[in-house]
Amino acid sequence: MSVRVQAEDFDVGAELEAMGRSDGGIGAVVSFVGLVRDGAAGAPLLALELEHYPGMTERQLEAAEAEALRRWRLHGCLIVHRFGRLAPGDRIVLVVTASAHRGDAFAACQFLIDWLKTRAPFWKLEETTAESRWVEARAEDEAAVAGWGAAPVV
Amino acid sequence: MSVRVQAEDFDVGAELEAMGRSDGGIGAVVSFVGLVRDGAAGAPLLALELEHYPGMTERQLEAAEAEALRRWRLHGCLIVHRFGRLAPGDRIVLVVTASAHRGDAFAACQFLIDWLKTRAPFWKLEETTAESRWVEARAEDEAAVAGWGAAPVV
Amino acid sequence: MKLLYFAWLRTRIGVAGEDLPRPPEVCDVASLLAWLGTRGPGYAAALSDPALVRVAVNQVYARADHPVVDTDEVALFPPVTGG
Amino acid sequence: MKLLYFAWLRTRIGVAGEDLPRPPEVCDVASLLAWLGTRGPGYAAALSDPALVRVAVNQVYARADHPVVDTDEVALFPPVTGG
Repeated sequence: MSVRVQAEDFDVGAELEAMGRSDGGIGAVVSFVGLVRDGAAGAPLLALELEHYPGMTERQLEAAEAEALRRWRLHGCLIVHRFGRLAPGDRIVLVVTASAHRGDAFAACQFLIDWLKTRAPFWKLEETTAESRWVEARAEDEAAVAGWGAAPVV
Repeated sequence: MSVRVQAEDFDVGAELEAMGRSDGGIGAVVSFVGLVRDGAAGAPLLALELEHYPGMTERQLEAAEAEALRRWRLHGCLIVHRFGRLAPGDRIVLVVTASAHRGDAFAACQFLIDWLKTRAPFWKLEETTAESRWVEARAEDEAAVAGWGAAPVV
Repeated sequence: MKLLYFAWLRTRIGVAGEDLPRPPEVCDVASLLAWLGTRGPGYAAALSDPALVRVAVNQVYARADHPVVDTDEVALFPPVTGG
Repeated sequence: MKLLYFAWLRTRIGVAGEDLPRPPEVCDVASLLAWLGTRGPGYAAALSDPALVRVAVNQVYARADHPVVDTDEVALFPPVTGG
């Protein structure tokens, strides 16, 4: 059960391997990797600058993890989120969940990324060949987290 | 888009890396790894023997993949399933899906493993310190795939 | 017909597969299973609970009324447990 | 009060944060935002659409009626877009 907020990249294979080996009762490991996607902005993307709120970020991610552990039977849980300047195709975020059977791991992983997208204080600045533009929040993301019955952020 | 049925282990990190790099429009990569779980049988597990039906296995997995591609907007899809003799903690199966946004990748990944668990002709023989026992199908697995509106197997 | 047996159906019947001439009364999956059940105690034990027998004809899942012809590959197996 | 601004709220206001003495009329989040909006055109522009302003008091999301005291760390930012 851990949360890391860092500028450096992470090693997905090593994280999944460590999670799977941490507990003989694990039958299912689900992961989500978020990547810097090109094509979202109108012009070709040069870089993505990820700003965050140190301190509050960790608190929010730890709260999300605690909520997931309360809701599902998890044998393991990991959230790693990067900040700083990233290039197209770079990894941004990793969420890993582990459980005896797959239902818990899938639900918890999806819950965590839905929560993170709408609660964790990160902001994306897209630098394209045309301009620098703050990414706007997606209404779908708020709808997704509302589907879990999570209290709205005012 | 590919399906592999093999005795050898697979490299999850390399597969996820390759998937993420295959297409600049990918923003979300979801994976499921199934592991040989100890504790399911009454006595300590020594090994799991995975039998399959060569030919039909590949056909079923390819049909599942085609159905996932029909239902969701995917930029990539991979299923790797092992057969033969495995030890506790060993990887059995990998399902990876990639899409622009996370909803498609999550749904497709869960659909594929639900389908695979109830349609792909694999059978598990558990060897414990006490006995050798064929694993019985779980009613929850049939319920899970029925939830996707997939036709029942007679 | 080419017949294939998997998992505990295989261990109960005692062979992984066999080539058998199709008798005239076998025309579909249901009549094939009924006939196989008469071939010996291993077959009878393997097929005693029809709810636990899945059938694939030429590697595609088949229902009880699916036709069976001489050139078919017919596989019998219990509910699958992969993944 | 310690004030922190993030993303386009930071760029519009022009600083990442500041320590400001709390005026007597500021007692909660709503009165803080109203007062900040009068501090200049950058503040007014940043706070013009209240639907786009999120507030955290001591690193926890806070509603309009949440109290604000001298020792608080209050952060203002737009809807988050991580992940």
